[in-house]
Amino acid sequence: MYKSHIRPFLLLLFSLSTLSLSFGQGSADGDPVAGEKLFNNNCAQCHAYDAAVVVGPGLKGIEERRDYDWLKAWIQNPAAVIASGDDYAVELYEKYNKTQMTAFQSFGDEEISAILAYVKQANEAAPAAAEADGGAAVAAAGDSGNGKVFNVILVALLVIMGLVLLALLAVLNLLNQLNKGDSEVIDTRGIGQRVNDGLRSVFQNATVRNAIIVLFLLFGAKATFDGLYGIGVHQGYAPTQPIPFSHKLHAGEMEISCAYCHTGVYKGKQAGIPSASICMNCHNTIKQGSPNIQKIYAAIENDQPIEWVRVHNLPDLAYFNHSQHTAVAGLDCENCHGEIPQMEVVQQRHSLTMGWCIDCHRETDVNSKGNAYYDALLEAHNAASSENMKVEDIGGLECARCHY
Amino acid sequence: MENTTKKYWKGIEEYRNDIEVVKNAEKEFNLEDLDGGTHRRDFLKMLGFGVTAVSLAACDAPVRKTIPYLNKPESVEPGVPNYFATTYAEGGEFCSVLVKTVEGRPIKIEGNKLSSITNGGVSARVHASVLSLYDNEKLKGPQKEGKDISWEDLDKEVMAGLSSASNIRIVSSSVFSPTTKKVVADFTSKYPSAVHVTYDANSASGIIEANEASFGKAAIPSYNFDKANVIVGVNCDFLGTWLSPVEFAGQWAKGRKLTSGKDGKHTMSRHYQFETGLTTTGASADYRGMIKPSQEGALLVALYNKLAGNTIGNSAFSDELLDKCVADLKAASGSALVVSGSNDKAIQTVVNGINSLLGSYGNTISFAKTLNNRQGTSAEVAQFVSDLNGGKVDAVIFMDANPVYSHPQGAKIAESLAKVKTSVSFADRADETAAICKFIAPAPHYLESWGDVEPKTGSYSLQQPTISLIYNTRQAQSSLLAWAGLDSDYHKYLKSNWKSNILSGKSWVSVLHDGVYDSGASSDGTVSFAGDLGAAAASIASSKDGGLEIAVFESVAIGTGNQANNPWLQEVPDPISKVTWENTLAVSQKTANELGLEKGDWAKLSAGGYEIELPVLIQPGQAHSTVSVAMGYGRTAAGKAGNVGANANPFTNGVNWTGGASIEKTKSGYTLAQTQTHETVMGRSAVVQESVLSEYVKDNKAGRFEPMIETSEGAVKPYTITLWNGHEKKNHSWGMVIDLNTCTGCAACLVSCQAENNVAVVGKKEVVRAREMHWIRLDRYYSTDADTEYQINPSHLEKMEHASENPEVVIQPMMCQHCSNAPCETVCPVLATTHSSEGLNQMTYNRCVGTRYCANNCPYKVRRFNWWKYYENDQFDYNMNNELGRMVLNPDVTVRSRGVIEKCSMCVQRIQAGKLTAKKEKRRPVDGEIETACSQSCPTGAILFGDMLDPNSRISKALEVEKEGRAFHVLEEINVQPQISYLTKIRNKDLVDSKAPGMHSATEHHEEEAHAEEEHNG
Amino acid sequence: MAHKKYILGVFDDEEEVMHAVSDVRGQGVKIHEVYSPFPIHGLDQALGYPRARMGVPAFLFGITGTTLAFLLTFWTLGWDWPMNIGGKNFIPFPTNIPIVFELTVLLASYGMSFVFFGMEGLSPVAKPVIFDKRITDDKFVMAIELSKNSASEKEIADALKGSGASEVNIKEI
Amino acid sequence: MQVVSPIREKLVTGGKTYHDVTEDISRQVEGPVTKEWKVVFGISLIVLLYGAYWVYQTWWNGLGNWGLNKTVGWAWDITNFVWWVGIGHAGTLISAILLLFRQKWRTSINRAAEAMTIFAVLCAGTFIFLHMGRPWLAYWALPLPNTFGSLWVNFNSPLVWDVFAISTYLSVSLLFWYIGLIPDLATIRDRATGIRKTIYGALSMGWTGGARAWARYEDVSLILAGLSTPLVLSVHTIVSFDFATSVIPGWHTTIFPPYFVAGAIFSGFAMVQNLMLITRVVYKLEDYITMEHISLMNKIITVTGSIVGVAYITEFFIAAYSGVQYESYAFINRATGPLWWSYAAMMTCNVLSPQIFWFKKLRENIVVSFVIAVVVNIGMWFERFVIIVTSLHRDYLPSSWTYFTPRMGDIGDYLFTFGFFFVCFLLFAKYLPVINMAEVKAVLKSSSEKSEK
Repeated sequence: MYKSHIRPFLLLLFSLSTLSLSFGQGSADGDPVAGEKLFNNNCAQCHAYDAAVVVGPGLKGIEERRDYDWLKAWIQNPAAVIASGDDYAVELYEKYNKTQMTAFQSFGDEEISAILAYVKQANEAAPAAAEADGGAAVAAAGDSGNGKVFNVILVALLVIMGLVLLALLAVLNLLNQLNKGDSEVIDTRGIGQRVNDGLRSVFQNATVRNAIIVLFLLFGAKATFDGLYGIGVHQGYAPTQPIPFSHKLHAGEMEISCAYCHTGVYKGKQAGIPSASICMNCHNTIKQGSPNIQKIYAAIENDQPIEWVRVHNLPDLAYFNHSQHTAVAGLDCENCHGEIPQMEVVQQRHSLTMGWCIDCHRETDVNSKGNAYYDALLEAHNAASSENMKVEDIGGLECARCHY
Repeated sequence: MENTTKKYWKGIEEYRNDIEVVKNAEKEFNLEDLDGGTHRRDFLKMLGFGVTAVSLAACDAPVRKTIPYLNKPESVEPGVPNYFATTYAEGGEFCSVLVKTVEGRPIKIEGNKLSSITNGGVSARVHASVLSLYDNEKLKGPQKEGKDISWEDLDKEVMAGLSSASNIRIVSSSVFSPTTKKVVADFTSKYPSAVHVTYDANSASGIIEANEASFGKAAIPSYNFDKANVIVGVNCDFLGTWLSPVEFAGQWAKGRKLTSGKDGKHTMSRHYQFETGLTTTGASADYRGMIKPSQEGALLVALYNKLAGNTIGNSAFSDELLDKCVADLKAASGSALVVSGSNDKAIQTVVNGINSLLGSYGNTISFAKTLNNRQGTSAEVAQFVSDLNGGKVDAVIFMDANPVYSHPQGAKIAESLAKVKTSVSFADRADETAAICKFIAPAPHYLESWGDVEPKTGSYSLQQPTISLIYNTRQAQSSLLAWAGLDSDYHKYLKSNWKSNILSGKSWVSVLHDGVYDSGASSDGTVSFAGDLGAAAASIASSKDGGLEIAVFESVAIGTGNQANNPWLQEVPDPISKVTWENTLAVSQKTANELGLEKGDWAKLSAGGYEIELPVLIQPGQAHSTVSVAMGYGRTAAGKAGNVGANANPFTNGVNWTGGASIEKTKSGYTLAQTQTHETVMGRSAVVQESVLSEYVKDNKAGRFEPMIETSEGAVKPYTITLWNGHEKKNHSWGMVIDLNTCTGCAACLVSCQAENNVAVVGKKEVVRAREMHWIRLDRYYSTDADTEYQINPSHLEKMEHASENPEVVIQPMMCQHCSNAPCETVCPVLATTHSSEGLNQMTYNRCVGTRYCANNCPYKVRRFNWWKYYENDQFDYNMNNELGRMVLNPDVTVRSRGVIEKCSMCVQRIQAGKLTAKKEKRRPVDGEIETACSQSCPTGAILFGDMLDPNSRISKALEVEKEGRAFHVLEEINVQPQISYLTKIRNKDLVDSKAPGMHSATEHHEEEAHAEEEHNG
Repeated sequence: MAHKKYILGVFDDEEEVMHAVSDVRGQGVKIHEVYSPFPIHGLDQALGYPRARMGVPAFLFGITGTTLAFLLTFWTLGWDWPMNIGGKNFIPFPTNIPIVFELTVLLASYGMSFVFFGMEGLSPVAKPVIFDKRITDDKFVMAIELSKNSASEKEIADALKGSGASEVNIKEI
Repeated sequence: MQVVSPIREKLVTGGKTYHDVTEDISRQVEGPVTKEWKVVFGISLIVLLYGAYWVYQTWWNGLGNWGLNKTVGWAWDITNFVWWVGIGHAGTLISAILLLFRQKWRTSINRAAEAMTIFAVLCAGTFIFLHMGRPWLAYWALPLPNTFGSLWVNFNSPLVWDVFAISTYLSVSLLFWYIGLIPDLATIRDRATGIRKTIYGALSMGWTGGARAWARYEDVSLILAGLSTPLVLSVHTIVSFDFATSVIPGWHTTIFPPYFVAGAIFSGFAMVQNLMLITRVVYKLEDYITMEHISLMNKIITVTGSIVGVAYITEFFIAAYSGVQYESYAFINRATGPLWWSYAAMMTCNVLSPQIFWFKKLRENIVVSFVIAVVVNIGMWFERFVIIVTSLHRDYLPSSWTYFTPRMGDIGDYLFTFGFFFVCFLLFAKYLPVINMAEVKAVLKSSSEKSEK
């Protein structure tokens, strides 16, 4: 129910762009698909694949600028290259506010060439990607519009109901008068008085009164019922954090990949809250003076981790694994967390109730493409049904998927 | 608790800050557990990623803090487990293991399949050792005379004491770590008066001394039970406790495996067991004879005489079974193996003689690689005790040894020890010995330590810490090095020793990764027997029948008692008696009648001036005029959980038995904490199906009970009749095949399951009320003398309830059968238990309202109800009642709240994790990749788990051949269609000897009668 | 509002009142209602009331209950969230029959009773017209509304007396 | 079929007039409470409070307070539940079936019997909640739309049937009882003054006793009786399904529905007999509850007791005849196993003891009637205990066989329901007319030529 109709669309766009990327020929012998992942997880927070400057220089045309060996040496240990007095390196260092790039010692030839291949290919495919982005934005806008339409309809319905009620009262009043047989008598009461009297007579009617009492009780029961079920649902929860970290700035404007800080999101059950050391990758040079950044420094010096407040709390009885939904299902973080890149303060956008999970499992297609795990299942499903294979169809509604 | 939380973690900065607060202890309702306050924050600051909750206002959302690592170690990803290879080595037991750690805390032990010795098998005690790590009754730091002291001061004072000492003793259990040996040598070179005494609580002194006399090799050889076609064990529980049980059980099982079908393996070894008390080995044997401990020698002499055809001495022992055994042994010359658990040198000499006569050396026994985990001899211990008592020792160091408790003369040792000027113990708690020592320099648990072992010549296994030090402890080796004036960094020492002496160029990191290393070294294994059999026989002949004899044995769960304070182990039901939480006086029914003892009595057992009072257990299979008592109990300083039962060590007398005992009833009306109170299977062939080898060879379906339902179209199989359409399994169909032939009842699966699934410990009182929580149980059924044919006759049914005097035993692991037509699911009002499309019977704890209808309607009675809240409840003061103990909880499994049902989930968390891994790698799961806790830890491979829809899985292949063979479903006739199949128990027994149901009718009636008479005479 | 005038004939015995009803009606007097401490068989016919057909609402509500029960059980387990429960079919039939039966009875009995309450204006807040307090004890009262009859007060009172009324009272309400 | 014949004794003796009836029965509602009432009420209240302590224990600390174990998951809880439900059958049965069969003698006893039904069903309901591990989640057994998905309930489960059956039965019994009360409440209203008038006025819902209302009232009563009759039979049938649909030998029996219903009538009549005899003495209602009533009740007790006895024997026959090992073992174990004493108690109390009512003297002896009624209820408790516990404690796998020993929690919770039942009954007897005045008045003449003025 929840905005699910845009998901397939996004998925389609996503897969289309990936497809177009994978058909482009990389110059280096690296694997651009692997490279994309590496790039997003490691480089994207400081570098753009195009010419734009983020923290460090844009990487468009990097292979023309420097040769492979230099790049390799630089990526693996930039400090050493600077220390060796390499002109280009020193210049770069000076140019970018003496911000030293993080060393990626674990990167070998395979990784580096993959990243380079991706950078190259991404620049070639940039127009297509831009189009895809635009499409997604439109879809998102349409979605929020839908919500408004729904609200408008609701209000309109209420107004109509009110009008009907008034009409009914008028009819009742008329009937009442007819009944009394004094219709010929000219009603000398003012219109306000008449409505007032009419209402009073209506409310004095035992049946109407009883009906109202019953209705009131029913609504009360419904409200209590909803209220009780609402216990523990904290939709819209947006606690104040010890450091007013802005996702809007970091994830939105800076376009830092979620996985850069939330390291576990593609790997494990928990996405993880970044350790102070991750903050320090950038903030040991950027905005050192900010009082809030100073808090990170203080934390490290005092050996006292920052106590963030959890925003999204699932009960412990529910097992939720991030990697299943990100790495396997290919869902975007926004699916469950809302438009984080636009949030100054992170807020729990969805109810996170079981019903919410179930709804999504009922309506979401299994990301089975290219995953050999699903091959046989898909075949069996397609043989029996013309609809897409939903999560529900592969047991996504079974209890022990989440509760054990 | 408040004051101590801080102390736990003092040492943490030295290592990585990578421990997570136990998140799952506060499952389900306990959101506002946190009491705020600064101590907790302090506690958390040193932890890694932690989740906890503070309730600020009742109506508001509880604020849950989430505390990330300050500096996340690269290898740790919250929620993703890491595995480290290490080695369990305590008190002469060892096992190469993998340790699963989550956010820096070890939560589960798994077998290391790379080990050439244990081959991935793990015993119950090894599984439970992870809980011993989180024992909050351990010492928090070094102590001097019961008071805290700093390490610096302790070092100073101990070194002063040592330097002034002229007679130092290091008393340790067998040290089979090459590096520790080097440390001891370094220590000795600094203090030349130091003598290293090896003291094993349950030593193999007899074997070592006999081997020295017989072959000139003071060592224990390697045994190869897999190569033996005929195995004879004499009071030797090699499947449960003897020397290297995990290894032996694996070997034994190889010889016991059968496969149906034309190309199947239709041969198996024949196993004779002569023993006093019924052990798991005896229960698994084909033929079992009952002997008094005093008869061990006589039996072996008689065996030798009959085998050799000449006489080495007189033996009064004669038994029909022995003759049969002799015949089989003769036929199996070269592939026979005779073992004895005796600690008597003379007896072991005769055993050596027999084995050498049978040509076992070089075949089933090998000296090429010796087994190093028992090195102590009684002579050197006796020397130490007399030195100590004589006041000759002025400094003594105890390393992994607790003689005050475990030595027969413990009381005397305690007295003398108090007089020793400098005494140090490395015990982790103020145990019986350490409490008397001046200093306690607590050593950390093996999971916090570096180390190595060489259990067999040339086979090494490494130990590495899997968690930073929990308390302010220091490894014994480091202490010894420090006192020897060397660098106390044992990690460095170990590494350099390995680099220079062991690795011979191999990479340290890769060995550390694997955990095991085989150098291939072996010595010349050829031996020739030169023992003095005559003298041995004479010595044996001199030992007379001891009237009522006490046999002291090591129990599978508690062993020698070094892990006595482990509630998991205390709650493991003994594989045979099913008693938990205490030791008992096991006597046979006949002896009980003679002595006037009954079920529910307590009695005082006394011999040689020592007496203990324990409950009486009427044990079928117990030799007459004997009492079996388990050692390892009766500890007085083990801790809250461990101080139960009575200490039987003084009865060991060096050879594990004492004669001339007397027993006296003291009180009655007691209920033993047994998890199974009924003895026999009541002739229910739908439950247990068994046959003998000869029949099996003729017909793979021998012993199978195949119920048929009469219909108008004739008799059909139960599963063909149904009202429902059923539900197809499309993706996976998880199931198990359990081989009754190789299950020894060792309870490794039980503890493994307990560790994996956060199963609560309920304590003795609740076990008495039959409320244990174990998800897997090992049903033990004795055969009965009554006709097993079912008759509607109350008096006959009453007879069927009684076990034979010396019964055949079947052990049947029983857990949730995951029925496809599950009776439990139908009756749950709230859909808390439903069926998955992968064949799992899913139990949703958080939906359960606790009507227990499902448990009632379960024909297998495998569902467990949470009668109480078992965590954070002072009534159940076990591991789940303290912060530290809860660290062992598996974060992937919910801790069940009060009032809900739980049961075997077929380790669904592992299935889900395995599937996820496969999905991430875009492939199907590979067979063997996903294992349940029980299947994974079985040393004999009796439990096989897998996907029955995967045609290449082991389980599919096994079922393919066994479908028309040994595979059966328990209670097939009620058509619940379980996912678990069992394979019939086949004994390598002559048909006439079998007591299995249905076997009687297969033989001629008169034969049976004749045999019954024989049994009685024997 | 104008008060209505009732003439009340009080009787001591149910048989007398039965006779009185036919007597009075035979004289063309319209009887407002006859009140009694317990049900008198045949009185309603004597008064010319149509047969009480409470079975109709009972049946209608009952059939509603049956339908609802079938819909509830089939929709929830058959369509909304099918679950494999012990290998049975998704649609819980015939295992839902007890539910169907119980809901049928529940709705039928409550529906009918509430219809009855409604028809008779019975409710905790009802303000009943009590002609004589002894009605619920041991008296049988025949009430005749004066305005609905052409006969005079006296005539009616005499008619009542004549048919055995022990007292005749007049009450304005 | 009973037909009122001239030679029969009068249904109401003592030559009562309509007014006497009103007086006799309203007296206890209007007068001050008697000393006896206070004493009995005090004792009941103490029992209730003591029981409440154990209820608190079981709810707060867990069901561990009971003697249950891994094998025997139900014992006293469900025994008590079925026992109370069984007792709860008599009221509606007497009112409904006897109304359908036009048994006029029911009029003196149906009110008290219906009240007893309601309280007994409430006591049974207490055990539905008590026996749950997490009673605060009991509402999960109702098919409510919820935030879990919506996750529904299992309509295949006999426990859900139970929920529907018991709640329907309670609701309909309450309705039946209340509709029966309305005319009598009006009687009291018309005699009362002040606040009592207001209260009874509201309770009587404005009943006036008009002929039209009486006609519909009669129709409603008859249809309700018609609906209640199958309902009564269905309730215990469904309760028996708890066992009959299971796979446990000793439970899995098709004979259960009729056998349970007969048992329920049996125990219900015994309980009515008990309460009636007490009320009769305490409220001096000997003229309304006559020896005729007692004798008739005793005859029914003997008949149903014998039906139950036949069922016991049939079970054994079926178990042996089926040839199923587990089934026959379950029954042999019942009679000769470790719990043989409960079986013996059941047989003696239920089958043998009512047979003494073949003797008219004993049948019409109040003390004997009372004692036997108590014995029958003890026996019927044991019947449920036997069915539940002996079947469970030794079922399929001998490895799990255990024994059941009750603990204080079992006893305390049972006492709670006793306290609750008697407190409720005493309150009822004090504040509401224990005998249906309107109906008694209607039958006064059935036996007397003409009531005296």
